[in-house]
Amino acid sequence: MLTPIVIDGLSDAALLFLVAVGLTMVFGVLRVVNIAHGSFFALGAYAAITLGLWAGALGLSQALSYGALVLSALLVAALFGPLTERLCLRATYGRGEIAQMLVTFGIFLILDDVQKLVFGVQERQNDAPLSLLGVCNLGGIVYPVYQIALVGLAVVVAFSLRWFLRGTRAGKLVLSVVHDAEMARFSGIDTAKVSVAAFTFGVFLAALGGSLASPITGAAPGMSAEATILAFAVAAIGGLGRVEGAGLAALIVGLGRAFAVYYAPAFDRATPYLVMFAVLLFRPQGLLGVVETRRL
Amino acid sequence: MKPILKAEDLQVAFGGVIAADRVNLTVLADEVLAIVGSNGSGKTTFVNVCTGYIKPRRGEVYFGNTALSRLHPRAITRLGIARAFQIPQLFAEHTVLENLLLAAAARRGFWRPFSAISRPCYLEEAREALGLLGLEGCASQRAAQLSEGTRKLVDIAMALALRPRLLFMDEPTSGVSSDEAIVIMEAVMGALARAGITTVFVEHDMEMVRRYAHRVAVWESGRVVAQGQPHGILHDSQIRESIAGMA
Amino acid sequence: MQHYSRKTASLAGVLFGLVFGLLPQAAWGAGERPAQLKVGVFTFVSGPAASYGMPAKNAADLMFESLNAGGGLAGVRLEPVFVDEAQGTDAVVSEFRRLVTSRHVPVMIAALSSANCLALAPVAEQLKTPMIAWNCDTHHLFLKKKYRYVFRANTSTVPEFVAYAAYLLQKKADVSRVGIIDPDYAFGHDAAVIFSETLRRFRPDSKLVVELYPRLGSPSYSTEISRLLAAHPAVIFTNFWGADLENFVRQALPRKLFSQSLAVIALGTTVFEEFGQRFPQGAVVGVLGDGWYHSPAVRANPQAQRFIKNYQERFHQVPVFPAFKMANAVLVVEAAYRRALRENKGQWPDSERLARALEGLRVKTLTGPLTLRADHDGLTDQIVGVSRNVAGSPYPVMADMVRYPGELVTPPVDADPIQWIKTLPADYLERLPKPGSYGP
Amino acid sequence: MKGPRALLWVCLAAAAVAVALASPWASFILTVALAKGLAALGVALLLRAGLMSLGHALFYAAGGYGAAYLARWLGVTDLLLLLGAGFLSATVLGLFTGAVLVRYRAIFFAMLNLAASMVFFSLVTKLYNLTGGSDGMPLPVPTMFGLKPGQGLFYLTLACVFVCAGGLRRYLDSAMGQGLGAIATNEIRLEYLGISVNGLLFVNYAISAGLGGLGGALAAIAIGHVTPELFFWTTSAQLLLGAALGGAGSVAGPFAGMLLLEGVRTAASQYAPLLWEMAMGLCALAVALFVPQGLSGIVDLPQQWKRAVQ
Repeated sequence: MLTPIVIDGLSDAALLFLVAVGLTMVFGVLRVVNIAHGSFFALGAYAAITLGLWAGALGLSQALSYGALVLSALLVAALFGPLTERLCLRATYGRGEIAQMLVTFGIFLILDDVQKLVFGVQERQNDAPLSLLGVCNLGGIVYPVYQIALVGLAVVVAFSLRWFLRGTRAGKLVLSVVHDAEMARFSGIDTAKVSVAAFTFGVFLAALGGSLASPITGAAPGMSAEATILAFAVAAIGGLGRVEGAGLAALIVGLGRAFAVYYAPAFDRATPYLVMFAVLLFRPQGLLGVVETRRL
Repeated sequence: MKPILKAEDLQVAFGGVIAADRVNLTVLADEVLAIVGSNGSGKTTFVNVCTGYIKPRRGEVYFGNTALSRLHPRAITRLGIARAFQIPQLFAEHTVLENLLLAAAARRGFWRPFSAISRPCYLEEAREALGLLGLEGCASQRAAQLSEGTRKLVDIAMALALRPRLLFMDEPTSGVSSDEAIVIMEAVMGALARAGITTVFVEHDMEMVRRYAHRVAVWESGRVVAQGQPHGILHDSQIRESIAGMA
Repeated sequence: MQHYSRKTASLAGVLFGLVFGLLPQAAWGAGERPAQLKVGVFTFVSGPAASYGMPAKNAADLMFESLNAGGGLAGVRLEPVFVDEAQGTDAVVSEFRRLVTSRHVPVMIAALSSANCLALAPVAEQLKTPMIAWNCDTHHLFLKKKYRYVFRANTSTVPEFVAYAAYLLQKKADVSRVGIIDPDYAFGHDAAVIFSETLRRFRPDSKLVVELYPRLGSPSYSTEISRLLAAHPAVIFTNFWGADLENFVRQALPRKLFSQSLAVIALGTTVFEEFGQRFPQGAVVGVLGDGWYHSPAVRANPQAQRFIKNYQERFHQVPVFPAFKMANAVLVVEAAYRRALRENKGQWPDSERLARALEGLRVKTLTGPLTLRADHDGLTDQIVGVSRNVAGSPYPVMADMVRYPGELVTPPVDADPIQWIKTLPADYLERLPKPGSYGP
Repeated sequence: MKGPRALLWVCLAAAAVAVALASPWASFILTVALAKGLAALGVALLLRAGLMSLGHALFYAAGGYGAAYLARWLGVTDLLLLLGAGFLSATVLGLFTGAVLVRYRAIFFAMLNLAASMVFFSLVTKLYNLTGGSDGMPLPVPTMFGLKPGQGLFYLTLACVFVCAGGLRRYLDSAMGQGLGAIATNEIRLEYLGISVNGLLFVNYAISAGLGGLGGALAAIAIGHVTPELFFWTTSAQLLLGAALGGAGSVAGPFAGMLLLEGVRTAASQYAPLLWEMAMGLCALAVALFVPQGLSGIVDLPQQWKRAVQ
């Protein structure tokens, strides 16, 4: 019984991580609490499905639908990232969380209707990526290979993000802005450019999460609200702004939910929030968050 | 003179850094004690421990017979110990008068949901505290708009409005031009003397120490290495050397 | 303090503006024949439930157009006024009130969600405005409360899910080990009780080995599917719908869940088109009523055929059963007006007369007969069958169909439904028509 | 300056009454909007202290459910008793959650409130037999001393608004009220004035929970039905939006904000029924970007523009 629980927990964790990682990155870099995060997640899913279906309709190789997953995330990021940051978010910097929440909530509401107008209200799906890889048998239970591969993909995303932030010049630039925007400005870094780039990258991560999840989850109205709230829970548990934290939190929530489904189904739904409540009570900064103390 | 505050065997460490190492120090009633020492020697830490911002690892601070180390800053404040800060801590969006009104209300009965803060008795006290430091002119200015020197004065005025028995001031003149510093200190020390408030102040400027302190305690690496009259202490060459790096 | 009063003044301006902007725009001349008949139509056009609400909205558009093309109601044009149920219960109630009092809408087709039906029914009663529930099927609606103005143009959860259980029992399927996975709300919980109680009435050995209620709108059912696979039930019952159903089926298909167990996918017909021939074969499916677009009754009905043709042409989809439920509800409104006009010698009915005309109304709908019973609940037949791919069709059809007459699967007026199930006569199953007896 | 302000409030009340008399639906929507305004006023109270609650739907919903349970268990239909039940259940809940949550600040406060409300949302949806699940629970048509009040609910709501707004106005002028703003700018100084910041927040949290409960109960009685949706985070976001739209600067702000929101939603569902979300979103964006102080900041705009031109 333990094997399927762990496997299900891991694959759930992979999805949760992909939902949350963009949110936590954007908060870490821009200190922006992005309620519209779920909208970008959903747009990524819609775009991936639409592109995949087009590829299918054009008679292109089905394997191309894997490429469509990444391409669609790039498209969504290129289309919405700079636009949102320049037009809406920039005006809120330094005006506190309340203005940010208002702006991002506004964007969330608008994008919800945009989605409806563009993609309609019927669920959309393209499970070519899911079925192409076939299935495997683990511990007597059949799983789609894609679902297992997603765990690997999540790990890859986590480590490439870590490598990007710590190992590349661009990443270090971003981190220096996180660390001390004032200082960065003095040392000649164009923080405005970094902000656009970082937010666009965050949108890319959100959309990538949606597109990678889409073969399993499909895309349907209501998806953005769900994604936003889960992303918040996972990011808060791990420590807002901490990529590794999001990974750890996704693992805990994913495994917790899997165990709940087996042993306490009444609580599976409340699991992320109960974990969040419990963690924040004892570590308000989240599992891997850092406390900022004030000097007198 | 009677002791009013007594620190016994205080020990504070942040990670591996010792910020207070077996500190024993007594503050006497009605005196003005200056704390001097180089940067990082533990002066502010001492103030922080005495006012409850930091809990000591070992040792105790007594205010009269009350042990302070387990108390919150607010409880210590209510015992009659007030504090002014190195970086002025004001309510930036309130006017100067409103800042002082809050201090006056805090002393006289804060928890009255339906009695206006601008009651005459609070107003009178707030104005009085402003008057002590010559701040009447900026009463209706927002705290955020004040110059650094005035902010320092308002910060001290708020501490004064609490009518404490003991006042800690952490570098009252840092960040202020030396001309301004003299004016500030003259006003503050005069007011304190008139009100009869025991004062402990952390100071870098030896001139200020020489002028206003009754007694000096010299800090080095978390220890009190010397204490006594300003004249004797400030002329000791060894001590001058040890605090030379600070000014 | 000066600025406070200036602020208050400006706020007062805003308030005044808002308040007068919201004032009713026209006076109401009651009694005489109106220039047009407005009909409030409550459905989901956004949010997750829109996948059901939108086909219904489309259907309503078509039905009103065709009614108007045929001269309207005794020369009066009909005009639908749509309300999005996704705005939340308070807004839905508010819109209902606004439509009645400010826009003089005399009759409502409301609502899709059970929560909204339950919330709107007392409002309809208070405003004395006839309300025709078109999709909500909670059997609690008429269980304890008696309404004068509230009617339901479709059936409740009880006949709907008794039918699936009866179908399994008649087919002598192995129901010893049953697994249930339903959405986590009243519809799912009620269906689970009704389905399993009916099985147990005739097969006391039938055991529930796993019972799962994942939250509405779950993106992934992986863990639940693993649990179902591990529990090896002989029958898996689900009344998922919309995106949840698509997700569940898509995620369960490659994992062979439906080849391991016999699946009862109650609302499966709604996703036939999405899945095409990949839809699990031999799964028990149905339409929660008789709204199957390919049933013999529908094929024999030229009006229904026109409706389907128009629907497919305009929306490039087949009309799933929520579309039929809405279309039939529009027909109920039409029939009620015609009856009221007839019984009042052509005088335009007020809401009271309209409500009386709805009492005991019998309507020949697009999909079969519908009766509004004494408790105002709708009585229609239940069509159940199994999914089967046939040559020449891109998606499965319902095979082995049965059409259970409404009065056989519906508890009598005022009966406690669970008690009624528990005391069904021993020969009940024999009295029902047999699977495969309906249609080709 | 007391005179003109009081006069304005009286005018407002007169306008509201006139509208309610003109159209029964207007009295309904005004009732709901003002009830939500009460809850938004609670949210705005915490906004003053710089705290943003993303979970105040918890108390709004608790007020509604409290009233619904009183009706369901004891068959009570009296309006004042139902209101009392809603107010009390939310306040008690506020005392418990507040005791824990006032230790947190900034985004953590927002998140924990969110978590608390979402736990309740999950449980209320899940415990079908106890709560009616997602179908919710009905509330009876209320009576007042045995009589059917009809429009009475609207007047009662209006009375609640005036009592609460007036009380809060006075409260905000007190040391405790001024202390709220002080929390936003400098907690440490407040502690060094001998004031327990968490104690002060706790009191305000309880007040804001009570206001939420009162608003929730009034709205629930007007609507006649409660559903778990009330607990969902989008309800919280709406209350927050209303408070921020109105601006936390004056007690009338949240009411104006909520009226505006309801107005926009109503207008949108009349003229563009498929795009009401977008209308509300644009509204939020416009206010956040162009009127940072909310509606109560509109009066300052011409001055700001003048300054900008110069």
